[in-house]
Amino acid sequence: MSPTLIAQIVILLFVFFMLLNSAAIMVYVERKVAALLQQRFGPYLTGPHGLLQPLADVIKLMFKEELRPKAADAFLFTLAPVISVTAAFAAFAVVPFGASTTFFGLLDHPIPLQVADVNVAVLVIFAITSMGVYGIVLSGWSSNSKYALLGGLRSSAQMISYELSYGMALGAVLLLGNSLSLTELVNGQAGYWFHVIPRWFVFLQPVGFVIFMIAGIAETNRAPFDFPEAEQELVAGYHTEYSSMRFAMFFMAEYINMVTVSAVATDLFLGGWHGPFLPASLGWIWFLVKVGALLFFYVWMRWTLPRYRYDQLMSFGWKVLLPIAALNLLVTAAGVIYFGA
Amino acid sequence: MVPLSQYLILSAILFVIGTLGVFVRRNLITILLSIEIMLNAVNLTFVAAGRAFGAVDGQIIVFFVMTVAAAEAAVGLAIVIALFRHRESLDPDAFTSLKW
Amino acid sequence: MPDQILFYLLGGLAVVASVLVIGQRNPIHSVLLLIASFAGLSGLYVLLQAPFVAVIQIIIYAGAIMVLFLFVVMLLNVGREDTDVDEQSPVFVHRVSMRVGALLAGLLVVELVWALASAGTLGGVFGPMSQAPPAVTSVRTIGHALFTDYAFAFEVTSILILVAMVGAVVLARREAK
Amino acid sequence: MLFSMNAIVPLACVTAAALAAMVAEAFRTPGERMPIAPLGLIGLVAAGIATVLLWGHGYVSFNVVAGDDFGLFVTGVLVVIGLLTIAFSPATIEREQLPAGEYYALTLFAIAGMILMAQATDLLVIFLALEVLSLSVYVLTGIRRDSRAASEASFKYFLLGAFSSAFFLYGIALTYALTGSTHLDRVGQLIAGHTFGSGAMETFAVGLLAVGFAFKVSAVPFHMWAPDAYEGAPPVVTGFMATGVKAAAFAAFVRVFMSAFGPLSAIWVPVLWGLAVATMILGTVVGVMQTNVKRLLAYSSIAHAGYLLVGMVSANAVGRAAVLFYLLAYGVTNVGAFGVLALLESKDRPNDELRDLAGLWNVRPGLAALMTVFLLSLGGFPPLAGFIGKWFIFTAAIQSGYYGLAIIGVLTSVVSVFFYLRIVVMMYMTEPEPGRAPLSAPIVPRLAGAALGLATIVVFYLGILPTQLIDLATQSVARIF
Amino acid sequence: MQGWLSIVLMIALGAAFAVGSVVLSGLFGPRRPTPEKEAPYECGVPPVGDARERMSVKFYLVAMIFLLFDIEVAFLYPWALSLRDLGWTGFVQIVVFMLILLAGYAYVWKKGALDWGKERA
Repeated sequence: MSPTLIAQIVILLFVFFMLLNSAAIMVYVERKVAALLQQRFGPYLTGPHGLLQPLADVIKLMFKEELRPKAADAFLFTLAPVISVTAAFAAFAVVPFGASTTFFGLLDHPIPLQVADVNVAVLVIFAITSMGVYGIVLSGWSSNSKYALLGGLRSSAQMISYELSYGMALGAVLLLGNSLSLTELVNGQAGYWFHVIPRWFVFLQPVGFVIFMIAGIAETNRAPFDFPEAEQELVAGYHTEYSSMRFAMFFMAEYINMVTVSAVATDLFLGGWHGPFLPASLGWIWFLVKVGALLFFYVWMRWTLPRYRYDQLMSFGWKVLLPIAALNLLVTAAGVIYFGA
Repeated sequence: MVPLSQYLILSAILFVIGTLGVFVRRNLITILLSIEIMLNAVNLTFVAAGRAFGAVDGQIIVFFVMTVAAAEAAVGLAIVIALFRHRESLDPDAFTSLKW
Repeated sequence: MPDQILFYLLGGLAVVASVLVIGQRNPIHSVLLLIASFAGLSGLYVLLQAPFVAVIQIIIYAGAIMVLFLFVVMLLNVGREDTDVDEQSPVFVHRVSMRVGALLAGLLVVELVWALASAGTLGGVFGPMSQAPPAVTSVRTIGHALFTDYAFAFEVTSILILVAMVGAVVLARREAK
Repeated sequence: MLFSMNAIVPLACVTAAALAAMVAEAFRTPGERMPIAPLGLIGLVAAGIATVLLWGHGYVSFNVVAGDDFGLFVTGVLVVIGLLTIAFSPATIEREQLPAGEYYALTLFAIAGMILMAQATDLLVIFLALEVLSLSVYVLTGIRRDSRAASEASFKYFLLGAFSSAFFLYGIALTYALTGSTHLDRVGQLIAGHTFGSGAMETFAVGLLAVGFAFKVSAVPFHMWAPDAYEGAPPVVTGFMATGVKAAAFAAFVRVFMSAFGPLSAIWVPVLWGLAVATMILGTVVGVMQTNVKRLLAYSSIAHAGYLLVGMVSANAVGRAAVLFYLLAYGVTNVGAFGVLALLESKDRPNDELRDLAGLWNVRPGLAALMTVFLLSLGGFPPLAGFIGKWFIFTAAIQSGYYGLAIIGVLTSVVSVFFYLRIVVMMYMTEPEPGRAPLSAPIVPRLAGAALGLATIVVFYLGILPTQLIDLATQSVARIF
Repeated sequence: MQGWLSIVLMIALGAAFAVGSVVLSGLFGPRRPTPEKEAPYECGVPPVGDARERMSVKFYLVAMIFLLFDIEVAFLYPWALSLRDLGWTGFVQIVVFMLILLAGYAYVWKKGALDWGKERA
């Protein structure tokens, strides 16, 4: 076992457990932020400031009875949450979260701080994101419940509708960064313009960033696009019939996906681990700060904006976002050619 | 390195599985899926051959084949939907108003 | 050698999943198995040093075409569609014509394998891959060739997509009253 | 090798018309009527003019589209077929309440695909063109959405079409695996030079491509889709696909097999010989038993594919020219015949059974006379186009020493005369069955009438003064093969 | 190559975790089914009919349009990476491509395939 291999295994396990934790932390943060915005306390009984609340939730869910409609397709009913969670974990695998490091000289060669270094990383993210739709469709179908089926179909139609804009926003970044590797894209954002403005793509691609975030929120089925939880119409959407850990899986997938979208947005638009004041070896702190800010924004959105109506959502995605994304791409392309970037 | 011939044999096997599916299955959706298997088998041949030549063409052609597959799937499924308006079954043998 | 093992694993996955696709009674399961088969093929593309095709395979086939299939299966609710005749007989032997078809298919596979295996003993392209020229993995090279040598074919695909779009809308749309 | 856009001009004209039709349909307010058919006619006429202007220049565009005379001749044939089809269409669209914009757009896209197929010199582009035209035609077959038969026909056509496309594609893949190219010239060079090994692989590549083409030209035993598809589609569309698809597929068939796989003719000639014999015999024999005019013409068109295959098997200059001439003669004649059928259709009944035509002479003498001309031409009577076509084809076969094929061809032609005459007899000498409502007398729209007149003139012209076109056809094959 | 194996490992870990927790909760949780628990939830009203009825064809249309545009997006990636070499020629190619597809976009828009408010498609 070479040290590099060990280091990579360590990174893999580290990312895996961080993602697990992030879901727990996000549950807590979401409730606290919601409370803050609504001038309540939120969870505060379990542990200091309610910090153990997520753990309590997990234990509770673990000991809950599993309910499953009789006519449900048992295999698919279990498969669906597994797909959701797996896709959520897998997407983060190609996201780098810090500059290459030798771990304080332990390794001969610096290795990138990411689970998997592949040269088509951006496309891998796109591919895995597009697989997430199966968890939703299958849960809706296998439940054999009207609310679940309709919710599943609606959510999946929503996801695929926003996927195009998401893909085009990615394309615009690729034009600027001229690479499919996230590490290279991040490194393309190092440095400053006029010594002040960081060379982040968000300044070149403000429209792309907004499109990416909107599509990302829609992809993760979060408010204001949270159809699964349009309780007035669909009870709980595709996971209406789910309980105990199977339900927890969907919940967890949602939070991990949020983290992934924020992390990808950070790498693509916000300069990843590049930032002032800190040495490159501590760049991951900047990365965490930026991801945290985006996640806060995510939660903030949810508790501030009312939910869209379904037809508004679909026509916004198809008739507004898609043309803007396409136009943005063409303008970017023309700019790249004209200025030689 | 795996020799090209093994890839070609694998793709031939997949192609034949697809062909078989078209012959033996009666569910329209499954028949369409079998055709997708056939196209995928062909893709494997293209990529493997392109790799053997060290050329980029194989990969590009696969791109076009995928486009064709998508277009075929869109139209094929639309026809199935149109058909389904008239019949409640997806069994092609149930369509008797036209003889084979 | 690990390549060879991976090849057998992935190829086996593709073949077994494909066989199960056509052996399934429930179309939804067929669709999912086909996705598994695509995943196997995708792995083979990685093995062939064509990562771009591998990913596009997942994006287009698994992420879009199969979603369409799934939607249509749900739309038509063809969970268990086959007729009574089917229910009693094994899936693979229906009737004379199908046996003939199966026989022909079997014949085809034998001949193809024979032809291709004999190709394996030849030199040139059919020799071991280790003698092959270096692989083209760069997406940039692919893009360059796609928009120069294949520029015309690329524009033709837009027409193809258009035809599919119009055709599908015409056929699937509900009757305009 | 001149890089220019010139060779794609005919293609571009038709595509532009198709796009215009689509956009017009999109922005049409419901209930508004738009002159979309004239739009298509303009596009086709422009394409025709471009074809004439390009004649003899031999431009090549993008390295994959050849404006050689062979391709342009077929383009010309396709333009004529397209013009006639569009001229016959309005009546059908009106009566069946078909979605007009989509109908014309798809027809024009199909023609564009056909033209591309005739001109393409790269297997990949041929495949894409094949798909463009096939998908359009599948949809056109099923465009009568309220008809169950149409939907079923469309599905069967689609299924077998997609199936055969897969075979065709696999053939391309094996060719690529053998030669490392899909470009016909390059493939041809490599095959001629025999720079690679396995004979079995070559056989497979050629065989799979042949199967793919055989499906598209509806050669026996790959013809199963044809009768159903022909019967289920509206007659105009049937005429279009019986001629246009066949012309395009044969053009590519000839180009691929004669140029790229020419050196392998030892492999494919016997196969095509078998296909030709089976196709001529089965098409004729089964055709005799049909009672539905559309099915009858379907089998007739299968038999005609057999004659065309004879021209290919001959594999000499005369044979290739004969195929071109035959495509024109057969195309015009058949579109005309289906055009008459389309005009006879009425809202309440399709009028496509043999007995429906009883006494047509008394009701619509003009249509009956025209139908007679077309049927006799299909049967190969002098002095009509079909006669010259057949004569030309059989000459080619005899020149190459395929006496057997020529004899079978002549015999089946004689038998086929029987079923064409049966229709004629029905129209002229039979009284309508008692108790069956007599054929209503549809009004022939002016445009359709003009098209019928044009088709008749062409049929006579080709039959009486064929030399000019024979020369053109001979010229066009002489330059490329 | 190693990168891909890591992705596979990550997928395996994720799947193992998900399956593991579902199995564990199955072991820990009680299992006392009653007919009410096994019925699909319909807001307290007894369920009517089978849920798997045929759904609106709109879902097909939207998936179909997505599929066809998704291919366009897939073509954009190699284009984006080679654009610097291709220059304006490459730009024009993609503009032509998009203009042709724009006709299709206009068509599906005007035909109401993208409208979900009123029952039109």
